[in-house]
Amino acid sequence: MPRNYIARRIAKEFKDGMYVNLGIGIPTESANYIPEGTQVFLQTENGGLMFGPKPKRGESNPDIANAGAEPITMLSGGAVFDVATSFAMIRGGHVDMTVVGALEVDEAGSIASWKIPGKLLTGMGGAMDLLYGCKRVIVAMTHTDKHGNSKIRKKCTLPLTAAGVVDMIITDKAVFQVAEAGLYLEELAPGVTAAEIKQLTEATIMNINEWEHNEIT
Amino acid sequence: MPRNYIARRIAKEFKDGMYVNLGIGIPTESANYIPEGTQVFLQTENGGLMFGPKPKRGESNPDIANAGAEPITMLSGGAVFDVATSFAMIRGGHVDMTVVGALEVDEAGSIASWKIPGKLLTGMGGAMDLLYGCKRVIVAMTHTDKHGNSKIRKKCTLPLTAAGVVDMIITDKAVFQVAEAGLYLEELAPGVTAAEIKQLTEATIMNINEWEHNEIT
Amino acid sequence: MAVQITTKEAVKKIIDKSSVMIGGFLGAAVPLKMIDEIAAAGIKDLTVISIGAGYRGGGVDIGKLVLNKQIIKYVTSHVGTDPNLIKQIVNEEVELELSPMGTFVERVRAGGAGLGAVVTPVGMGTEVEAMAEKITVDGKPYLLFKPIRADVAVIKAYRSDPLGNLQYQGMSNTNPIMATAADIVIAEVDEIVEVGEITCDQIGTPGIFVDYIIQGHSYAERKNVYEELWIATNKL
Amino acid sequence: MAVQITTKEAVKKIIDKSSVMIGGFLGAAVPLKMIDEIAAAGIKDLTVISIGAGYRGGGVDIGKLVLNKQIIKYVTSHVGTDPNLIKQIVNEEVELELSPMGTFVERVRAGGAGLGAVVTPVGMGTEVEAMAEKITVDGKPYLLFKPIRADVAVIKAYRSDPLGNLQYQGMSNTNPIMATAADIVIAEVDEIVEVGEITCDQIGTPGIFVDYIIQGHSYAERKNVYEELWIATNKL
Repeated sequence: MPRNYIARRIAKEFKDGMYVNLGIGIPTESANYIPEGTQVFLQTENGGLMFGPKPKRGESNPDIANAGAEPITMLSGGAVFDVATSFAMIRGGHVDMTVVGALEVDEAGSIASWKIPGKLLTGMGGAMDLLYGCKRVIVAMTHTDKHGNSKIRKKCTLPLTAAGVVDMIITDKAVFQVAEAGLYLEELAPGVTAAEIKQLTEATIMNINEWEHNEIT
Repeated sequence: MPRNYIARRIAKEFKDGMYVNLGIGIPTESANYIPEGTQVFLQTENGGLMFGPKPKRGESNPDIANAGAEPITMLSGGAVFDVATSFAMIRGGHVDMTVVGALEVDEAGSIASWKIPGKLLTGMGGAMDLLYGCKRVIVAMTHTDKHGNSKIRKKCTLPLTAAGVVDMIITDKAVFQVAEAGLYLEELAPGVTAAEIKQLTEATIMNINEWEHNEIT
Repeated sequence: MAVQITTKEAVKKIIDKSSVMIGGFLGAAVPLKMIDEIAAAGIKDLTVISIGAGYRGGGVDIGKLVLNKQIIKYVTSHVGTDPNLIKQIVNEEVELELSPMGTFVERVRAGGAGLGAVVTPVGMGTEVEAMAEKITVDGKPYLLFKPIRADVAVIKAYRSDPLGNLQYQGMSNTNPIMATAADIVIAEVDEIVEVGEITCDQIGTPGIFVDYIIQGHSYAERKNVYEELWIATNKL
Repeated sequence: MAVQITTKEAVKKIIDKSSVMIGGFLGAAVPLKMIDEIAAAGIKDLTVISIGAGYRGGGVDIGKLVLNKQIIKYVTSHVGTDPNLIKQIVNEEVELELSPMGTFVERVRAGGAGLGAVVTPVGMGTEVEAMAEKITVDGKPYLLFKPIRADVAVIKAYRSDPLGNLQYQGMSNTNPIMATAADIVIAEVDEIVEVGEITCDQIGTPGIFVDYIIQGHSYAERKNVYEELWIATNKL
C-alpha cells in the first residue's frame, strides 16, 4: 500500500495547532490520519480555514467549497474570506505548512509541478504562492515515474514551480530532509533498502553511505 | 453670513445618488443643506458609508465614529469596513466627490492644505488620497487669509497636498471653476462685485473682463 | 448606487470585444444566469478575466462560453479544469495570460484600488519571471506586475439591497475584489431584500461599487443546481 | 491559534526598542487596557506605528505613551491631534516617518501579505516624492514605498473565541490589517466567547493571525469610557 504509506507518513508531520494547506490527492487524504489529540486547521486557498469533510446530500451549500469547487463543510470555529485575504495569508507566511504533489524535486529543494512543455498546460494556479509563502513545504509523490525514472533529480528538468523551497520529500519508498547542504535520507518505507533507494534516486543523498553501512553491519 | 454662504453653496453641488467625502468644518456643515429629494451617501475614510448625525447621549457606540473619532450613527443601508478597503475605495476612483478646506489653491488646480514649514506640522492624513482619488474635488475656504491676502494664488507657495486636482473653488465671496486653461469665475456671493474679486484674487481669472463688463453696462 | 435590471438588459452592457471579469472560483460562486445569458446572446471576441476556468471537465458555467468560442483572450491563473479551453489555447484560438493565483488576485485588487502595480516575490526563479518586470527593493528581487481592470465585471453575491449593498455567504472568493475593478459592475444575487435588512457589518461589498443588480436563481434553485452537478460528478 | 493571557503577561512581549503597531483610528477602537499597561510598564524607546496619533488634544490612549516619553520614532500619516507629540517631534525627541494615510495602510497590508512594495500615484507632485522611490509603470510615474512590519501588533476587536477568531463591530479601521503584519499579535477584546459563537462569516480576523488574546474592558465599560470622553470634549 504505497499510497497509504505516503498519506500516513505525511500525517506524522502534523503538530497540534498547525495551519496547513493540503494539495489535492494524497496530501488531502493525509487528513484522515491526523493523530488523536492533534488539532490541525486546514486552509483552502479559495477562502476558508477549518473546513471539514464533505456534507451529506441535501446539506451542501453552493458557496462552501474547496479549491477544486467540491462541496465541503465548515467546522465550528472555521472562517470564510475572500481570495485576496487568502493569498495575503499564504504569501505573507501565516500558513505553517503545505503538502503538495510534484513531477520532479531536486537537491536544491526546487520543485516542478505545473507544466510539461508541449504536454501539460494547466497554469500554476495557487501553487507558486503556496510554495513561496508556507513556512514548511512537504512534497508527497511517487519515488519514480511510470517508466521507473527517478523523480528526485540532481536538478529539475521541467519548468520550476518554485526554487529552493522544499523542506521534506515523502515518497512511497522513503522520506528525505532537504537541507542547505543537500538531501538527507531520513526514513525508509517498510521493506525498502538503502541500496534500492540509492539506485532509484538520481539526486545525491548526503548520508546514503551511513544507511548502507548500517544495513551491511 | 459668509460661512453659511459657503456651506449652502457646496450643497448645490450634491447630485442624487452621489457618494461624497466631506472634510471637517464647513464641508461637513454643508450636509445640513442637502436639497430635499436628493440622496447623498457620505463616506468617512476611517471605514464607513452612509453615516448619519451624532447619536444621543447613552446611545453612542464606541466603534462607530467619524474620521475625527467623534461619535456618529449609521443610517439604514450604511456599511462599515476596514481602512484598506476605505482607501481602495478612495484612491480607486469610486467616491464621486470630496469637499475640503485649504490654505491655498492655484490656477493649475493645485492645493496646499497640510503643512506650513516651521509652523503647522500635522501630517497629510488622508487628504492626499482623497484629492487624488475622488472624481470631483471642491475646495471650500475663505477667499483671503486673516491678513487679507488672496488664498487663490497664481502658484501655491506652501507645500502641495496635490497637484492639478481641484475642479471648483467655493469661497465666502465667489465660486470658480478650475479648467484646463485656468480659473473661471462662475458666481459671486451676495453683495460682492467682480471688481472686488479681481482685487482680492492673485490668480488670473480668465473671464473676469466679461463679469466686469456686465457690471458696468 | 445600483439599479435593478433584467438579465437581458444587463447582458447588453457587454459587447463584442469587451473585457469581462467573472467572479467565482473554478465553478463555485459564479453568476450562473448571467453566464447563460452571455452564452445565449452570442457576444464575440471577449477577453475573459477569471481566477480559473470553470467547473472540472468543462462545458458548464464559464465553460459554456468556451464551447461557444466566444473568448479570444483568457486572463487567469489556471485553465486545467477545462479541456476545451486548453485545446483552444493550444490551437491559438484563445490567447492566454497567466499569473500565479495570488498575483492575479492582487493585480485585480490593484486595478480597483488605484495602485500602480503589484510587487511580489512569487514566481522568482521560474518562467513567471518572463511575464513581469524584475525590480529590486531593499536589495531583494521582486516581480512587478501591472494592474488588471475590465470593461464589465459580472459577480455573484448572496443578497443585495436596492442600494447595491451585497452580502456574501460562504467563500466569497474573487467576487468582492472584482466588484472594485471594472467600469461597469453587475451583481447577480439570490435575493433582493429591503434597505436595512443587510446590516452594516454584513455588507461585503458596499453599493458604491455596484452599478446593476440582477435577480439570479433563488438560493434553493442554486443549491439544487450544485447538488445535481456534484452528484453527477461523484463529489457528493 | 491563540492563547489567552493577562494584560501584564502580554505587555512583557514588548521590550525597550520594540516596534509596536497599535490599532485604531485617532483614538477610536484602540486597545485601551494594553496601552495603559504599556504606559505603566514604562517600556522605553518604542517605535510606534499607528495610522494617526491619539484622541484630539492628546494625553489619552496613545497620548499617554507620548506624555511618558516612551516613543523614539513614530510611523504614521497624521500627528495633528496630539500637541505633545508635535512638540516632541519639533524638539527632535521623536523621529517622524510620514506617509499619506492610504499609503500607510497599504504599506502595513504589504508587510502582512508578503508583498515587496506599494506602488501608488498618491503624493506625486508633492513633498511626498522625497519619501519614496519614483518608478514608471506603463509610462506613468508612481511612488514606490516599502512595506511596514512590527515586532508586536496590539489590536482591538469586539469579541474573540479561544482560537483567536476575532469579530469586529462598527469601523474596524486599522485593526484587521495590523493583525497580519507583526511577529507577535495581541488582540484586546471586549468579550471572549465559546468556539462557534462567532460564525464563519462574522470572523473579521481568523485566528491564524492572532497569538494572544487579552480581556479588555467589557463593552459596557468601554462605551462608558468613550461617552465620558465625548461629553467632556463636547462631541456628544
